[in-house]
Amino acid sequence: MLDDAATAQPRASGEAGEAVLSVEGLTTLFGVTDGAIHAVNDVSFSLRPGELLGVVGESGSGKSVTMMSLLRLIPSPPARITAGRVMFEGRDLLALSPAELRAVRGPGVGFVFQDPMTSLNPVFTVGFQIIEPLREHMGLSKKAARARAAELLAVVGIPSPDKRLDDYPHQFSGGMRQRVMIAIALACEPKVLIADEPTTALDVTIQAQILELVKDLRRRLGMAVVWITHDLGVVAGIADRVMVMYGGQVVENAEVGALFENPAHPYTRALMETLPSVEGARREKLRTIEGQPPIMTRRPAACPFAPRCAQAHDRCLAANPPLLQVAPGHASACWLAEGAA
Amino acid sequence: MFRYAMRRLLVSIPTLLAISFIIFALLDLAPSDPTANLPLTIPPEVREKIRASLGMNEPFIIRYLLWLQQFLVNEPLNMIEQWTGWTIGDSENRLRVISWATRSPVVDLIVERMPQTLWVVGMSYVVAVLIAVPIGVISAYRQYSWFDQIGTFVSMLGFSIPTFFTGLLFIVIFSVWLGWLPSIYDTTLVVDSWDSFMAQVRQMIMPTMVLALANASQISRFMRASMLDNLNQDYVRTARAKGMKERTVVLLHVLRNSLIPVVTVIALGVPTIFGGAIITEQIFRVNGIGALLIVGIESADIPLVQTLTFIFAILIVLFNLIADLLYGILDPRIRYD
Amino acid sequence: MTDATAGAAPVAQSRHRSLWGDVWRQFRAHRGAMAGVAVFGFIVIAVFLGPLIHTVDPQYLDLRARNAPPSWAHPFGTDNVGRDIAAQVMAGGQTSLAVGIAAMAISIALGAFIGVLAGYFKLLDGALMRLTDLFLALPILPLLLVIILLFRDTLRSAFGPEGGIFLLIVVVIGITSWMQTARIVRGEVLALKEREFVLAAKSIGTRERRIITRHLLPNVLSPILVSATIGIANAIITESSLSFLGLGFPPDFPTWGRLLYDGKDFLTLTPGRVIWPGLAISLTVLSVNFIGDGLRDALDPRIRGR
Amino acid sequence: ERGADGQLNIIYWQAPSTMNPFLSGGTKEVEASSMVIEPLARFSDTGEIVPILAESIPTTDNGGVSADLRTITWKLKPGLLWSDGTPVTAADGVFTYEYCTHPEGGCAQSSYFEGIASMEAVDDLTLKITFTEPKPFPYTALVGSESPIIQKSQFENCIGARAPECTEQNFNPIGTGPFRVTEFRANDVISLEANPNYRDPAKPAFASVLFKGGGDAESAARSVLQTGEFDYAWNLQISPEVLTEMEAAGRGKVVVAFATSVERIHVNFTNPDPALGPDERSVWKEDGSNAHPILSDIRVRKALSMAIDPVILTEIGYGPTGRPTCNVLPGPEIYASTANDACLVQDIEGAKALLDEAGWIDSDGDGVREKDGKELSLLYQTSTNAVRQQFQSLIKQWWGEIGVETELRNISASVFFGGDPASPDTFQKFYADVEMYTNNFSGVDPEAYMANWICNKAPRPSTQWQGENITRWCNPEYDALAAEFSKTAGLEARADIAKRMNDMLMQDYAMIPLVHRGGTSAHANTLAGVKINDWDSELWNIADWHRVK
Amino acid sequence: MSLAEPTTRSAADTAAPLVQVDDLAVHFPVYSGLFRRQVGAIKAVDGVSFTVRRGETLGLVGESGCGKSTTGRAVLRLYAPTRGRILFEGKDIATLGEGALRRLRPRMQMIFQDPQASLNPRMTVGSIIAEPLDEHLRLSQAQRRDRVRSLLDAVGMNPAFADRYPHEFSGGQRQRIGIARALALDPGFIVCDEPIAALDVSIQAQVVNLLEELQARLGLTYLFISHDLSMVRHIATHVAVMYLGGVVELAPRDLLYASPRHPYTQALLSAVPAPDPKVEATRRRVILKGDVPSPANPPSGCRFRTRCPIAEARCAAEVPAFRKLPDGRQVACHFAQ
Ligand SMILES: Nc1ncnc2c1ncn2[C@@H]1O[C@H](COP(=O)(O)OP(=O)(O)OP(=O)(O)O)[C@@H](O)[C@H]1O
Ligand SMILES: Nc1ncnc2c1ncn2[C@@H]1O[C@H](COP(=O)(O)OP(=O)(O)OP(=O)(O)O)[C@@H](O)[C@H]1O
Ligand SMILES: [Mg+2]
Ligand SMILES: [Mg+2]
Ligand code: NI
Repeated sequence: MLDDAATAQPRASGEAGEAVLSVEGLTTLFGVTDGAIHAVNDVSFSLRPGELLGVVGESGSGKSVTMMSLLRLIPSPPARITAGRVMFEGRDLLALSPAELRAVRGPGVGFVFQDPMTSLNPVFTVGFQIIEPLREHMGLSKKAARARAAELLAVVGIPSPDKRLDDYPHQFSGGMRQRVMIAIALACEPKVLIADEPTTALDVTIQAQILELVKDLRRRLGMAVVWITHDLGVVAGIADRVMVMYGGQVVENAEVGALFENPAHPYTRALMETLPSVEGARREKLRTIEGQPPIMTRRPAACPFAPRCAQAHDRCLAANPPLLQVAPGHASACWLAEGAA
Repeated sequence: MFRYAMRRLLVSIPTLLAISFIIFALLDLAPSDPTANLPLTIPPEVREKIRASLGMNEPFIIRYLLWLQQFLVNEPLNMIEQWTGWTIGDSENRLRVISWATRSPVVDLIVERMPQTLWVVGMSYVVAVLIAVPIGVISAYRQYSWFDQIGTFVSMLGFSIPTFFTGLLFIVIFSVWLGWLPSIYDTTLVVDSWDSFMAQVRQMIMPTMVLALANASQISRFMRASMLDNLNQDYVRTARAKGMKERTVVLLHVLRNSLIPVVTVIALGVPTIFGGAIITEQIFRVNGIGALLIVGIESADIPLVQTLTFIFAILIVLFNLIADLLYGILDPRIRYD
Repeated sequence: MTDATAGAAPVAQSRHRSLWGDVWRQFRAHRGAMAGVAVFGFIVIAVFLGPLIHTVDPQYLDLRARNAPPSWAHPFGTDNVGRDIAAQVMAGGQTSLAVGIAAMAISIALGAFIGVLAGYFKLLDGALMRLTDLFLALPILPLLLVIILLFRDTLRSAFGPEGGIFLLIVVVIGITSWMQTARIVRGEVLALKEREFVLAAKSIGTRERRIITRHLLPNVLSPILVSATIGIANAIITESSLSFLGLGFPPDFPTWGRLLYDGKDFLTLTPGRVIWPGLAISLTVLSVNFIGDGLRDALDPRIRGR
Repeated sequence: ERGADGQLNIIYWQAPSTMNPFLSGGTKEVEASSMVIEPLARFSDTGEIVPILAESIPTTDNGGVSADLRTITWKLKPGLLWSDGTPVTAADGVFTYEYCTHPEGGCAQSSYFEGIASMEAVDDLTLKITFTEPKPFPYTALVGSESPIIQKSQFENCIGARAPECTEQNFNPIGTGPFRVTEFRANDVISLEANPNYRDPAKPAFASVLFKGGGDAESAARSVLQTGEFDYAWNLQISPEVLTEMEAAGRGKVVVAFATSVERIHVNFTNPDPALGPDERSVWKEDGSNAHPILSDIRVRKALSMAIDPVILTEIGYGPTGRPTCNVLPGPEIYASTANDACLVQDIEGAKALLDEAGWIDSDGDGVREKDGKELSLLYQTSTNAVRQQFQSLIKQWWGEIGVETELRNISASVFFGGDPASPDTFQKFYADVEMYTNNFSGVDPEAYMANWICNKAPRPSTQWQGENITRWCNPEYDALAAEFSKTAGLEARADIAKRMNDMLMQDYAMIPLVHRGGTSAHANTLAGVKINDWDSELWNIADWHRVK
Repeated sequence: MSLAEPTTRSAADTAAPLVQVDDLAVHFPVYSGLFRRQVGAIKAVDGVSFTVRRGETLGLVGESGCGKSTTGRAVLRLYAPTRGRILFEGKDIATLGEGALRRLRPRMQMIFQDPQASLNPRMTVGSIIAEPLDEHLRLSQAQRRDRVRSLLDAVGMNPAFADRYPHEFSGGQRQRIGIARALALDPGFIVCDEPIAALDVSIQAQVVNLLEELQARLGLTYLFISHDLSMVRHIATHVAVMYLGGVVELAPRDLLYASPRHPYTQALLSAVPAPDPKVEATRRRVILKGDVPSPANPPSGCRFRTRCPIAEARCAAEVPAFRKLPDGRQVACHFAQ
């Protein structure tokens, strides 16, 4: 049933042929006692080589679950991937055997997780944790792996890397741990790096350091990157293309410039208006989005944003809009966009 | 770490002294009489003489201090002499803690009992750990699978049936009905050949299993809970995202973290197994330390009971310390200094 | 931040849901725990209401029916002096359950009290924790044996033969098993003390006593309840071990442990004498443990939140 | 042939704590040491005195005992060797006397040496004991397993206060018995081997003995009767039906020997009312002012006795290992009276009538009789022990049938028999109306035992509550008989007095005897030569034990 | 003062300092060694001074761990200050006794960072809001209920929610409950410790608007702690920037955002990403090197010198004074003018 939904949709990002990673109709449910939570609902997007895709959306909109579903990293008794394809190097990741999938994790796709404080194993040294995938996937000798690990730490900007290899995660500050996480993700030189809110837990000054680091790495290694964040400011600074998620769905997908200049979805617009800024004129009163985020216990029949949307009309409550093209390379899941194209 | 260990050691000294006093005082107050078990044919005057010869008429505090000196100074000196062959001071007239019932040094009795206690109780604990850890790991990894459900049920059962009941059941089944295993432990058996080794194994099976069942039940529960805690941690996801094999993820990353609390639980359990073994030793006549304690209590052999109880207390304090240190060693996050 | 979405269901129309309602709902979903409640409930009812139906005096010696097999008159048979085993198991259950619950209550009360004091008042912490260590370092079983030998007869003369020993066993098990609870509670209180709602209470000038009773105690309830279930099971087992060592209740006063001990020699002759009390102990401990498991899950907000 | 039958496995569920019977008077220690050290003479399974190290039993007839009954002269068998090869001499006997009578030694058996003025070694083989006054029954010192002879050269330095410190000697005494210790583990196990210097070169048949201790009677019985791991198990005080069932397995048999142990109920003749205070409560007064308000009436005592059925009690508590009895002195054979056997038959109606007659009537219909507004209610205490509590329940039920209310109390044995004058719960203090326990005497002569019930032996504060007349029964006629007994020689005459004393006690219902208890042991069918003996050590003839196929 | 009553603010009122903090320091002792002696201190707050005038909002910004919360709590005497004065309405509360402090509590309140953690999960919303009333006022049941209802109404919540539990609400609603509790006793001064940090962007605006509205209506004074510089810019009238336990710059809002003087403030402001790709593409960031030093042993001299792009030798030697510049702002840097 999802297949035809996917084909019925105009491709948001047309150039699927050259994409390193393309996702079609991905749907993930969490089966809990009463009714499943539709955490990810028919999500499609693709990623070109070297591109940085920013993913924004409020908490619980399904950003992390989407990305973890790609590599089947979500805890599997509660979660179920019920539909979709994830094409990477011509293969559907959702159909791979565990062993084949393992070969993709690391060398194919690297992952940086949301919370650097808990994502490192506290009882192993940082060096061990970087060396592990190197030995597993690259077949390096102990010595070579260690040398490479030190190199990686240097790359992510940790001073005296050789010494710090033997330290434990708790001996690092939050920012340094996040950099270690990045080093681990980069260890096998992945084609795609997925970073799940890598800076949310960090301070702005440290965040700035990391943003610079990623920009620099991307320049040097040419990876494609998916960067999840809440923060529109961060996206504005580093992304080539932005995907906005709401209620487990993609509501807007556009080039970064186009998005900020001409946000097509009411949610995106509202989001931008709620933000105060450090520069420019100070507003007397902040705009708010009234109401609550949706509870996703049902497969939405209506537009999930309709209850909070100022421009909602009958149709929004009657049917869930698909991604509609607003402009080339710019799609929005809003009935209002229909006329725009 | 070292300083922490030292500090803990220093703190335990007053604790132990307080304990020694409590133990001594409590036992001293106990209205048990070493002559109560003698036949009624022995007349009261003779009993009174026996009591006097046991030093029961000294004031309490003198006896306490004397016992403390004997236990803390004389016995260790004596032990050093025995090991090294040196003579320190007047070793002939050094008073040792003497058992009332056997009239022999208490420490010698305890040393004599050590091997079987260590063999049976120690082995049972090792067996318990060896059973419990894999069961806990699998139960947690396959939470709510049939393996987990059965494991949970069996371990609860092991926990809920008193050892004296399982012990008895084992004897009736394996010794009386099937005649496979001896019901009485032979402490004089010397292992010097394959046959005697097999005999030793055979006589150890039942007491070891009874104790192991009880201990394994608890440890496996801890193990399972700890594994469950850790399986959902973010770093597990990280390890998987690195493309590590599932075996590596579970047996290296998760297990290592899960073992930290369990290892300390295991260490803390070591002294209590002596307590738990009292009944098992009694049933199978292993006649280890636990059985010695029971004999001491039954025959009102106060010095023996005092010394043994105090040794248990020392063991508990010691293993508490070991557990804490292990925690620090295993978990790099814990820094004491 | 999942919190923000997790509880985001203030459905105005839905009936008022209380905290305990949620706990109960979660608890009901735990199959083991519900089975535990059913079994435990059955045991309690059987033990306390059973004697109304099966009215044989447990102490009556029916000399014509010694070692009798199960029959209508004696559903579980009789023992070697002709006492009715069913009646004895029921009478013994009353004592065993009472011992379990009373000892647990003492140990929990002591543990919670000391734990809260130590956790909340920094000044008392050191001393109370040393005290806890001291109690932990006392070898329990040997001391139990000694204490019972020591005070049994004094208390017996003060409170009568059954009352005295009951009091003694309950108190002794209680005061030698509170340490674990105290440690857990202290740990929880130390953590809770830093929680913002306690700080919030302080910032509005709530008195310490009220902070403890209103904010701390209700929140350490779940570890306390879980220790409580373990405590009941432990007390029942400890009592039976004491009986085994010949130091529990007097032989003419049935408890499950005592019956098991007295019956063990008759394992092959009249198996009912061991099977029934043994089964009763195991089922009680088992069911109480399962209830504890269920409670732990039900009271864990991480699980209940959904 | 010595050592031909290999190993003998013995299990005692109470493990010996020492091999020196002088330092611990416990039965288990005495029995264990009886394999190693021996007395001059001991009592056979029939209660006869038989020479062991002595050549013969000295009597007045053969001149061994002087006519004035003041000296006894023992002759040792010639050529006796200790297990270390040195000769046994009379000096060893004298040393043993000195060892046990040393005031600081705490010797548990010193009562055997009471009344001895001196002991001398006339020559190497002749030992002469002089008493302070005439002793009609002079076979106490160095007779029986409780006072064997120890080797002087071994224990020379262990006399007095040093006695307990000689661990090596106490655990491994050199003896003359059929075995010697190779390893002694206190409270656990003793390994012994055949004594190479044992006087009979063909004995013992076993090369070694493993003497295991610990556990409980039931599992000891099982290890002989059911699993066959052991050859001999001692003191099997377990429920008769269980024992019978085990015996049915066919691997071994239960053997019983009766001596003088009688389980009885003592009746308190003094008033135990707590209101009386420590100087009055349960204290016997010569003027009879402190008599028991209920039990001083013989009709009540008799009714209590009549309501009891000793046959059922025996059946339930002891089975074949006990006999219902109506005497405190049930043996040896010649001392046993038959005059009181009526007590064997329960007579509830008769008891009721007797109480009616005594004026105890249930006037308020609560099932308990009253007189002068006082309920017929008794406090019945005993030590904690499963069989005793069963007896208590049964007797309470019977007494309930005749309208006597009974409150039961049991006290842990170590307190009850502990003799601590500060404790209110000792059997000597007798702060109860009736109490139950077993007593007996060792050896075969009842003189000292029967003297227990003379008036001035009643325990009281002035004697630190010591004294054997627990019931506080007092009868001048009885005292006179006791005095006569101590002067009478000749078995027949002594037996006559003993019986009269026994009957006097019984017919006044000073005590209610219940069961004559036997020593109960079990041995494997492959073990032959066992002659169970309750007068002396059960292992008294272990040298004769041997294996049959 | 009732909630509904609008307050008029006179100019004199606005100028009067409500809270004045002088050289405030809060040190958390660190114990170590064999005897657990105090070997040092975490200097969480070390020499902070500022003034908050009636009716204004002082924003307190800085990196995580720089001591913002500690300052906020110390100002309310929830932590005992190690040194310094805290004048509240002219009275020094740093040394006030418990009783007197309790009487002052109704006038100074706090709103917490985590709306989940700051509400007792086992109390109903009504009893949470009523708790300060119970503590300080004697109200009848009916009065109490009315008061709770009017408070809920004031924070924009349905009064019917009073007997629900916190977990039944969304984050924004929970924060409103926290605000209602803080308002219960009509305080004049509220410390808001990151009241929006735990909320989603779409909810943050609701809460900030509510706070502003209440301030306008009730004449409240805020100490608004946040690390979100753009939100502080929106709500505060004055802003203090903290670094490692000290205030490095304090200035009226517009002045600070327009022309930061302290190198740290400059770096901080430049690091805030703007939601506009054009601005982002052209802006120059000041990227700081390294990490924040530990407050247990802060660097000598200027605290910021280890990361400062313009640090010189002098910075290590001399502690820069917290000077007032001609334009009215205060800066702790040798080079600011
Ligand atoms: N283990 C789980 N069990 C049940 N539901 C889950 C689980 N993990 C996530 N969810 C649900 O899936 C939905 C999407 O969650 P997700 O973590 O992808 O959000 P997010 O956009 O990453 O939010 P955040 O910004 O907070 O990280 C949420 O409604 C969440 O409640
Ligand atoms: N109770 C305490 N004991 C010891 N150290 C503490 C304590 N509370 C805070 N600290 C330390 O004091 C320093 C300042 O902490 P504080 O919570 O005030 O920072 P903050 O600026 O509020 O940070 P955040 O933005 O993360 O809330 C930190 O280094 C912290 O580790
Ligand atoms: Mg996420
Ligand atoms: Mg803070
Ligand atoms: Ni988030």
